Amino acid sequence: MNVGQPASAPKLPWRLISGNHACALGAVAAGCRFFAGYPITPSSEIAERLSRLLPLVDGVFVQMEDEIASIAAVIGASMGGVKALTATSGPGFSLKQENIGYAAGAEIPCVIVNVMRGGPSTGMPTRPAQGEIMQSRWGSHGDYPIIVLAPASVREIHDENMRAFDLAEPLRTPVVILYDQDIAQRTETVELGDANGVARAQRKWASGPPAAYQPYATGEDGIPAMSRPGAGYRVHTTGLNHAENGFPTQSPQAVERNLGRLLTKFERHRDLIDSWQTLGCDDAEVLIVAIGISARAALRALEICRARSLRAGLFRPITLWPFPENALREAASQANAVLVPEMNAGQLSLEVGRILGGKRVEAIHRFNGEPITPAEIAQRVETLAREMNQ
Amino acid sequence: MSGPNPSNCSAGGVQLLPVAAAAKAREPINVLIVGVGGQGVIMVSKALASLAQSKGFEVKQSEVHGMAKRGGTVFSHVRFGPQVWSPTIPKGEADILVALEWAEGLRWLPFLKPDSGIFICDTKRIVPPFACLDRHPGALLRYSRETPAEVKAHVVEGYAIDATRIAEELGNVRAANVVLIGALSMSLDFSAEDWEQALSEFVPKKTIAVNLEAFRLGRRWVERARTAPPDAQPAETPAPAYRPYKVRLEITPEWCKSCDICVKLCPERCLRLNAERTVELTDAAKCTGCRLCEWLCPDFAIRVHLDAAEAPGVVAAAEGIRP
Amino acid sequence: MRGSRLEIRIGGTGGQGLILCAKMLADALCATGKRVAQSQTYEPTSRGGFCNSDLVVSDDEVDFPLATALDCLVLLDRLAVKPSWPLLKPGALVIADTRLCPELPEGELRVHPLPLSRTAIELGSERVANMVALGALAALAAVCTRDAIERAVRAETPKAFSS
Amino acid sequence: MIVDSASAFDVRTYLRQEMMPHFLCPGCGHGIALRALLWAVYELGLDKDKLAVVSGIGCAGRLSAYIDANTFHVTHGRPLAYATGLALARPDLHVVVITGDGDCLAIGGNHLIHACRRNLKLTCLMLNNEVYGMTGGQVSPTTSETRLTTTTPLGNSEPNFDACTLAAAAGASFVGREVTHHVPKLKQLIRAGLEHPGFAFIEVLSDCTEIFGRKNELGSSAEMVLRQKSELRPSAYRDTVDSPFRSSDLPTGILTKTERPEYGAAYRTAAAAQRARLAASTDQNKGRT
Amino acid sequence: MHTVLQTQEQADEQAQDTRPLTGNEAIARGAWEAGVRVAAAYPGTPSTEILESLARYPVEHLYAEWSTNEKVALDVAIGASFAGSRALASMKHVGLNVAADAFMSQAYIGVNGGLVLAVCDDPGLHSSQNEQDTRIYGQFATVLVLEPSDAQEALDLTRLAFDLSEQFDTMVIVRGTTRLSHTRSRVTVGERTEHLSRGFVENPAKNVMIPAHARPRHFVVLDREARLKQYLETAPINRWETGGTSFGVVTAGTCYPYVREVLPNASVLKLGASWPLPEGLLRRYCESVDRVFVVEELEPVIEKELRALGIKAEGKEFFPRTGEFSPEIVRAGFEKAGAIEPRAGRVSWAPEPLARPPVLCAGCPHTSSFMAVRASGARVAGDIGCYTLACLDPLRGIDTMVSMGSSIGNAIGMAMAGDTKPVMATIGDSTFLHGGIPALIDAVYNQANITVLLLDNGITAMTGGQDHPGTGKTLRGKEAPRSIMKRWCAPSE
Repeated sequence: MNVGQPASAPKLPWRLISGNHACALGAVAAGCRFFAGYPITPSSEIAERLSRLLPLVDGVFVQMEDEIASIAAVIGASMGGVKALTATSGPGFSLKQENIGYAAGAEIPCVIVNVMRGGPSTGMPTRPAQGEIMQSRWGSHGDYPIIVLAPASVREIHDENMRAFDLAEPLRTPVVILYDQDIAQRTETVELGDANGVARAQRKWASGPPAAYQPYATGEDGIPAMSRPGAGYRVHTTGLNHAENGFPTQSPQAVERNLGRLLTKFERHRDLIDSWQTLGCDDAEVLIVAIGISARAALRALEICRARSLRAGLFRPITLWPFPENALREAASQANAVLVPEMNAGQLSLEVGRILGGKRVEAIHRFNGEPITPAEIAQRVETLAREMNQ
Repeated sequence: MSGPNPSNCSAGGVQLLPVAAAAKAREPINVLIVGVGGQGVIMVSKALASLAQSKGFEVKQSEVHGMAKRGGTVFSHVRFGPQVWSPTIPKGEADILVALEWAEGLRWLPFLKPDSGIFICDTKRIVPPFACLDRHPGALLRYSRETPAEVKAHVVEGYAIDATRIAEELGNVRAANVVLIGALSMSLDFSAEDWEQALSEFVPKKTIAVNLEAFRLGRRWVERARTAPPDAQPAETPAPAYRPYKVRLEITPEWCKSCDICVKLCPERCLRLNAERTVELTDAAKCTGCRLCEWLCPDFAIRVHLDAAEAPGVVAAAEGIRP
Repeated sequence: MRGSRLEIRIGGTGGQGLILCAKMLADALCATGKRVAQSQTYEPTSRGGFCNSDLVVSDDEVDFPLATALDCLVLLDRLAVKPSWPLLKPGALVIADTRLCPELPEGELRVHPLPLSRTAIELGSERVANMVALGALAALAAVCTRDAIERAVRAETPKAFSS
Repeated sequence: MIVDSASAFDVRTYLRQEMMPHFLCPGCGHGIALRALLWAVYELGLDKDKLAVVSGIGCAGRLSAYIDANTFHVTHGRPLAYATGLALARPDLHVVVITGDGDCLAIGGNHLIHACRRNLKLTCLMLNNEVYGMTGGQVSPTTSETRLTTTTPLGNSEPNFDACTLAAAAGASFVGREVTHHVPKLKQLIRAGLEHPGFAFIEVLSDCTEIFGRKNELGSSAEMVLRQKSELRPSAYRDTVDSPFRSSDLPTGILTKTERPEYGAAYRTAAAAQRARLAASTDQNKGRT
Repeated sequence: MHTVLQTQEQADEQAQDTRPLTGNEAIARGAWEAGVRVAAAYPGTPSTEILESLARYPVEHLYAEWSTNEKVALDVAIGASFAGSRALASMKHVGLNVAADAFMSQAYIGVNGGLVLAVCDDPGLHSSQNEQDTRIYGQFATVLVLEPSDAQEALDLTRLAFDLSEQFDTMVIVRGTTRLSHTRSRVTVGERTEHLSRGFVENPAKNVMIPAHARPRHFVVLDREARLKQYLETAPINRWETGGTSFGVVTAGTCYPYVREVLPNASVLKLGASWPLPEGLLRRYCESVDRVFVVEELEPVIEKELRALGIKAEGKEFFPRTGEFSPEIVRAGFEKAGAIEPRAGRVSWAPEPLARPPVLCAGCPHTSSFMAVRASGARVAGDIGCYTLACLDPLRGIDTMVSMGSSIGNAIGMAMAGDTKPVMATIGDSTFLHGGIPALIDAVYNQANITVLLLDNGITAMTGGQDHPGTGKTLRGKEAPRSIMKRWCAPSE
């Protein structure tokens, strides 16, 4: 399903595992050696799996006193130079927001899994939803960059988790992985690649004489080299706006220079970050844009539409934020209308509407805990096609 | 040390020969034990008295406590023999003087028999607080300045033992008095076994082993001192040299925030805030280098240096003149 | 084309071992080269209440992992009838326990009422009704070889029950 | 020359001197506490490269920036949680947390009690100045009753926490308290905390002279430092404390010291044992095939 | 009686129970053996251990208490005597000053149960504010004073004192000194003889000292003195030890061993009772020798009595009136008197001694208290206790010190007299309870402008840490109400 995955991948023994299980395996394969979390449905299996897996690879699992402590411990571990992960769900994700902002501002790599469930508030803990599309981008206060990945299958959860570390570490950023309850707790047949021996992307470590080291000075790539405690650099890390030397500053010039660099630091690395899937877009009259379980329903809907000779295509962002805007525009170039089925009251459709300004964008909004079905999507495609042709 | 003499008194079948005893058998043996409150003088004298009594001697053991417990001089007279009258030892009549502290040993020297007295003294120095009234670092202490070598020249037989260090190395500094008992035992003809028996009754049960070891080390020390050639004698700790210092304050005025803590808390009242409202030293002679200003400065603006004074200062100290 | 899609539901009530049964079937299918997506009812239904496990089986990767039109339904309790009946494809295979699910609505279906739980009781434990159902399903639906199912059952069964 | 620690220790060699003078108000006790910490670090000969200081938000939280070590100034109330991650991930580092009374007991109270319970090797230095100084002088969980603050204009009517009793009740294996007036004693206490093989909670009674002192007419900085002594009594005379609220006079020194398994070491031991078990069973299987 | 001329050969043959005891322990033992049932004291060096030792005997045998002061202690003992039981009060010499009021009256009353007052003098002021001679109190009140010379005599004479007390209807003083109290020597001990209470004897003319009763009692007392003198003429406690006739020595108590040390073969009249004195015996003895020397520590009590008898006795011109005696002082006196040949000086090397006065213990909170006192700039009336040491360098925190509990009264006087400085009294908890309370009441009553600093460390520390009404424990270790201090010091309504 992943466009980045060669079709001729060697067939390995298949396994039937759940999305959360795959998440844990992906983290360990990516080199994650620290997990801190707090139990919350429907993400707890990730913690349970990692509590068994991490000790086997000399990693650390710790269950903290709350979600705030969990993200804080994860950032703390990452400050120590260790790849670290936390996993949670809606209410816990809200609690983590302040510290996600800290990680973004101080540029501390870490990965946060958010298994989406019904909301707002405690909502429906065991039912799927897709309500954190916007929160995952804008949840913490102030302006900051963040990467959000939205895998749609058990296999993809595994692979995207690995990719999350491969983005977080070299780009020094928190990466959020969003997937819904329906995939988290569903088992699927997957074949997992052997990650052993595959070189993973590494954090950019400081080198050279400590006296000359500026913790937030960067080269062309806009990514500052990080110092590992104990390596002789002895720098200061703060959530306050800081200058290149890492110390707090309120100088407008210094803040503009550094925050400006931070806010645009992904631009040079979009090739690494962006990821999406397209299906049948070349001649699609109606383009479906969806993520997660809704995208899975759309896939099935495409079959149904094809059987009814409706020309429908699918654009599925795998990197949700920063949104692959150009790819969407290209995929939608032939379509007369766009349909966004999503399990919320209207989030992805807002972004799609913004990007495809002027194009007709319809949405199916669902927030009752029942996934949108392929039949419903096919029905709306048919209606839309009919309306467009009239 | 003279050998056993059959004309001397005997008790319980044991030949007793107090080494320092005068020729007349009916004269008691006088052992004066001195030290500072809390050192265990009374324990030493009780052990000796008990041992002598168990051998059938009449014993009188006289001590003074009360105010002496408060760091003052403590002494205990132990007299034993076939007949003992006075509970105290007259001046110049002590056969053995056991001192648990150096200056106390010197104080009681006139009580030692000039022609035969044995001087056994710990080189431990307990300096009374008022001897340090001059609070300047390096100020000369008002403490006895006689060295072990000087003292030995004035006594017939003398042992200056660093018993406290020996006990410290054993792991129980309180056993220093038992090291001295060991040394004392080498000058009295009670058997080592009798001593150990008596000691075991007087020290806390848990410390019997360490005290017996201390006793043996004390004996060994004297044995070596008697037999070893002069250059192989057990080392004596020299009295500490006086080290005069000059105090210098390093002030970083840019860091001072005029909070006034150092000025107000200086015990010598020798700091002030100057016209720029930064701290400065007004009277270098008053400053003792106590560091209170350095420690209490929230802004790290003061650093106290204690510089070594020049060589003349050292000479002056050695001569007893305050630098 | 993804024409090979096959949907199976094992429905009943909590505590009947439905998930285990579905997992064994999924393992067996997996071993014969099929792709499977299996749902886990994740609600406090371990004792009483409707409980089901759906399998979506495909030759290729499963696109939509939820049941849309059941090819096959195993009913171990009457509680599962109402929520499952609308999902049945015309002509779908229905296996129902005669004791616990005696009455079924009308429909153009291949219905097989079987004494699943009674057989299990005769075997010595009502708790193996799920295995009886699995056997019946394997025989009637012919989704995979008997050998593959037996291997999956052996791999998943606790040693104490394997004899 | 004199070679005692007080003479040999030059606090400036442990400071980022380019950052000085620090931003704290004149007479602020936090600077004195910082000296005591650095003195203890010096005495123990800790490698600055291996020293990590995690601090929260507030006046106390700002201290880390002045220490020549690996310093992390994190979010409000969370330094203990950050430090937990750092210390677990990097057992080779010596992790010290500097936090204030509000940071530690109010917003971060949950993290404190669980850090006490968990007993990971961390040294937590809580600088208690009875007030939220950074935000202008609001009431804090340790503000004494009847004191005036910007949010208790009628005098504080809430009882205040006895942080040490709280920590001890939460299971801290090392709890101590000292005032900034007793610098060498404070240094000794911090030193003992740094050496403690587990979680050490140390409350430092500090002074906020410019805001709290002024508002409550507590006198000059010097008077406030001297005033500390009137609130203390030696821990030997401590009555049984059964209230989490602060009494008018406070015991100082090491108040609790117990030996409990250190969390990190216990975790790593269990993990190593599990790895060894698995390796053994793998070998056995190899032998069979 | 115990013979002082004991040898180890005799010791070997002795089957009795012997043990090393200090003089104080021996006095306690003697009292116990005599069947004492009530004992009371206020701690004071060198007498403290008497009661501490008594408190180690079974609680069924005797009641023992730390009293709040010596007068209370003596009154407790007098009360027990009224009730018909044998009783002991012990104190140091200056303590008897506090108890003197009761003491003087009791001399008229006499005893029902035997009553012994053990008083320890401190010649040489090892730990006291003066070196007064208790024998003069005996003379003053006309009561018997026994004076042991070593621990064995301390036991024997204490035992005897109870018998004599009942026999002669008088309180008996057993007078010791620091040297007796703190010298340990071998003592042969005996068993306890129980003396059951005789019961209270109702006799107002003897027990209630109104003038009408007291006037005839004075005659009784004088008659008693005559009977005691008569008894002492032949009593074995006075011992005539023959020797040369060129001179003789009259001595008593701890001076006796010094005399024997210096003059092993001289003629000696060793008095077991130093008051009253047997005229006949003294005259006979003095006639047996050419010169008579009286060797007695402190006051010339015996010497004056001899002179009053017209005997040409020599004493204080050769033996000092101050300080504690020693063999060398006694020898020097006889040498000066020409009684013995001067001995060659035995001078050893004498380095200048280090001054080592007692100091407050390391970490003692009195130090900080007196730093504050000094900083206050007040005129300070001090009192007796460890904190008296604060008068020395470097604290110099005390301006005056008179006697137990004097500080508050002294302060009132200083303030009323208009001292230019603010006036403060510093007093310890034990001293406050001992003698400070009436003065404090006086200060409040008369509105004296003084500050009283009560230094409450919860113990009688100076004498080695005895309990008192503020410590919450009795001498026997029983829990006791400790609210007393709080109640006295609580702010008034």
